Amino acid sequence: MEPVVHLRGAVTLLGRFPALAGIDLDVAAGEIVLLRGPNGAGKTTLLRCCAGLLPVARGRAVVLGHDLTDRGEARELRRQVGLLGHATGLYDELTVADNVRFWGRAAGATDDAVRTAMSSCGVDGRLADLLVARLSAGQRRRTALACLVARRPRLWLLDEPHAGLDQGGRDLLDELARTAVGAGATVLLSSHELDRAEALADRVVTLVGGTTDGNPQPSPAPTPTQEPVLAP
Amino acid sequence: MTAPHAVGSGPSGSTSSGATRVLGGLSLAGLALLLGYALVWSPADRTQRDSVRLMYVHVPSAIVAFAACALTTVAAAMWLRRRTEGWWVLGGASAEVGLVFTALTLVTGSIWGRPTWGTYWDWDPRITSTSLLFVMLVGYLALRRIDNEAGDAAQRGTRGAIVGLLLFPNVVVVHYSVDWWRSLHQTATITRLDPTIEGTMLFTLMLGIVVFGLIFAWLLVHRFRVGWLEERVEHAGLDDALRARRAEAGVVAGLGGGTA
Amino acid sequence: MLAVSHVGYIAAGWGIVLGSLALYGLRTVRRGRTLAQQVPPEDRRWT
Amino acid sequence: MLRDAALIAGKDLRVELRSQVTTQQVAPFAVLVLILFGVALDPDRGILARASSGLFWVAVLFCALLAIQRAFTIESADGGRDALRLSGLDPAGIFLGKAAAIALQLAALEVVLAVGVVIMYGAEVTGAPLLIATCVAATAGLAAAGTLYGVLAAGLRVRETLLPILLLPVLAPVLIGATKSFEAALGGVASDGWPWCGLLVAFALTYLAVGTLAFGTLMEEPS
Repeated sequence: MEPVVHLRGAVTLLGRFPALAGIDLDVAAGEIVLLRGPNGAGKTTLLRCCAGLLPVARGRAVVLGHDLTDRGEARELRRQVGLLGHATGLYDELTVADNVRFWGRAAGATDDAVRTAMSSCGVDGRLADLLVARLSAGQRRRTALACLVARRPRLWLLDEPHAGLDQGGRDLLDELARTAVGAGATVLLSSHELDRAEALADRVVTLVGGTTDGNPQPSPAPTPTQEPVLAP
Repeated sequence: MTAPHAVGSGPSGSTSSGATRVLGGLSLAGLALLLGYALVWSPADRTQRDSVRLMYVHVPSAIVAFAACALTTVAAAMWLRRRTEGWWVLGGASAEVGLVFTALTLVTGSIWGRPTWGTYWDWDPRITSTSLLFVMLVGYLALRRIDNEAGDAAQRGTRGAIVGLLLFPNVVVVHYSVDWWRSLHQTATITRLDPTIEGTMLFTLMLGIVVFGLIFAWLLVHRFRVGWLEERVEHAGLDDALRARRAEAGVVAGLGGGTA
Repeated sequence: MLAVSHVGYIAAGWGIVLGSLALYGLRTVRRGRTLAQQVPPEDRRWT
Repeated sequence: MLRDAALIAGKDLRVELRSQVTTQQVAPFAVLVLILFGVALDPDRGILARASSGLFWVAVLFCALLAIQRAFTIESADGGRDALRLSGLDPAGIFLGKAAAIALQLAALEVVLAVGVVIMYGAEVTGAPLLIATCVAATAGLAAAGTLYGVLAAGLRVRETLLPILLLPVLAPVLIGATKSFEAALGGVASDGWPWCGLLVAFALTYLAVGTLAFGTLMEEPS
């Protein structure tokens, strides 16, 4: 079984700047892996890269069986991942319910799945009819999380997911991530809340200067820790 | 007019080669011949008198400008198909040289129009569509400048290429719609040329087209090589940037595993 | 060439065209020389 | 593809319903342009009535630029472009949906402008079917070409200035065709206008096809 994320010497350019200057990384199905490193180490770029949003200029990069050096395959990959980044991708002029319904339906979710996602993230009820522009930062993050949950991605990419959330929100996020892994998903996250994130993660990978050189080198033929159960 | 002293190859390198020197020499010789025919040996027109001598510079410029535009579209299509750097560079080179010739077409047309029509500008289909072509080329080159910031050829997207691809079809559509528009409107059509031009005048015009074609080719080759060199300079930057980036991690420079 | 009409227009038209082409050609060649110095000779396939 | 187009168009129109930018800002701007033309061109000498077709379409063109900018501003706020790329929506569907939403807003603006031209410029309608057909074809062309060039410029720092220079020369045939067709429908002979209407239809179909094919690669551009 192929690993979910398989990178060897991956280089990604932002303009002319090599934000990733050689990444070796393997993530097996069902794992929760934490990316750690100073600001500017390339954590956000690596997550965006795994989402298929940035092309890989050099090296090998396969995510969920899709070759990231091939532009056409990246589009196929993107349907199957969920990315929670600094930007939420929400429309300010629409309500919470409108937003979750739009992004959920775009990924083929039923109205039931959308409702379930909203209630599991605590943005149902009175909050659902509020315009996103009126939300607090924490409510906004929860709405974005609900959009992600409604999509039911096979690979969760969480960029600083704990930032901007209150205690309850952070607990909720950890619980949702564990539930998703239980259903066969894989989670790759970066966080500044190291204690909390290390408790959540199975494994920690350190990024410095756009490389993973400080980490033990992954074995040439990695074996997955657990057989993946594909989400429906 | 290609300044022979500039066509030599110095020890430090330039964009000239044997082929461009031959091309430059032919252009200069042809230009001297053209000047003789256009300004001295060809007769004055009966109605336009000597102002017809402007035709031998205006019409060839226009033909070269439209050919450059067509070449840009071809280069864009090939870039979309093959994604090889050469086609990318060619699109920019022909658009930039084409822009120069389009500007010259407009200027000479305007200068010619004054003695012929009594006005510097007329809403003639050719002038209208040429001026729109000018704006389209400017827009295309502006977009390419933005695309160039995106890094080397592999990173570059299709934005510029799609505008380039639509360039020539747009010019054709604009030209015909303007043509149609004016033909329904104009009551007294002023013909620029006598319907048939013959003898020395026709020969001079043909010579003008050939000579301008040679000048265009000479400029295009040099401009292409400038673009090619620009790509090389940028490409050399990537390896340095990678080394600098990896040095942040405190590892020994070089791809393919450090020996720290 | 004794009784030529429109001399000003003809001179302006030809002068502008030849002058601009010469300037543009010169500028392109100069750019090429500056860039060629920054690139190893094997990248200049034409020499 | 059509399901995705409907989803996108529905979302864009819902955003418009809630924000009211077209009704409260673009439509007043359109009327303002008509008033400014009236002030600039002497209203007493009948220039306005004679030039009403051209002025109408120039006003529509300006409004179309605003509507296209607006349609892509919605998407560029807060990482919307990345979200769209991750959404799994068919790019051709996104193109058709956004073009449809722009077309509907433009159609509403054209109604306002048409009433304005008839009342303020004294234009006289002699060929209503031609008038409507021209509006439909020209609007489809404007929306299709506008969406294609809009996504080219979207997300760039210089988009406000780059979009007009890229788009307006391309739209010249629409301006010419629609103006000639309107001249025939407003006080002219209607049969003179139908060939122009055909040109508009051909333009719209061409750009719908190009956009449907090219939008996917254009969405991939880094912004």
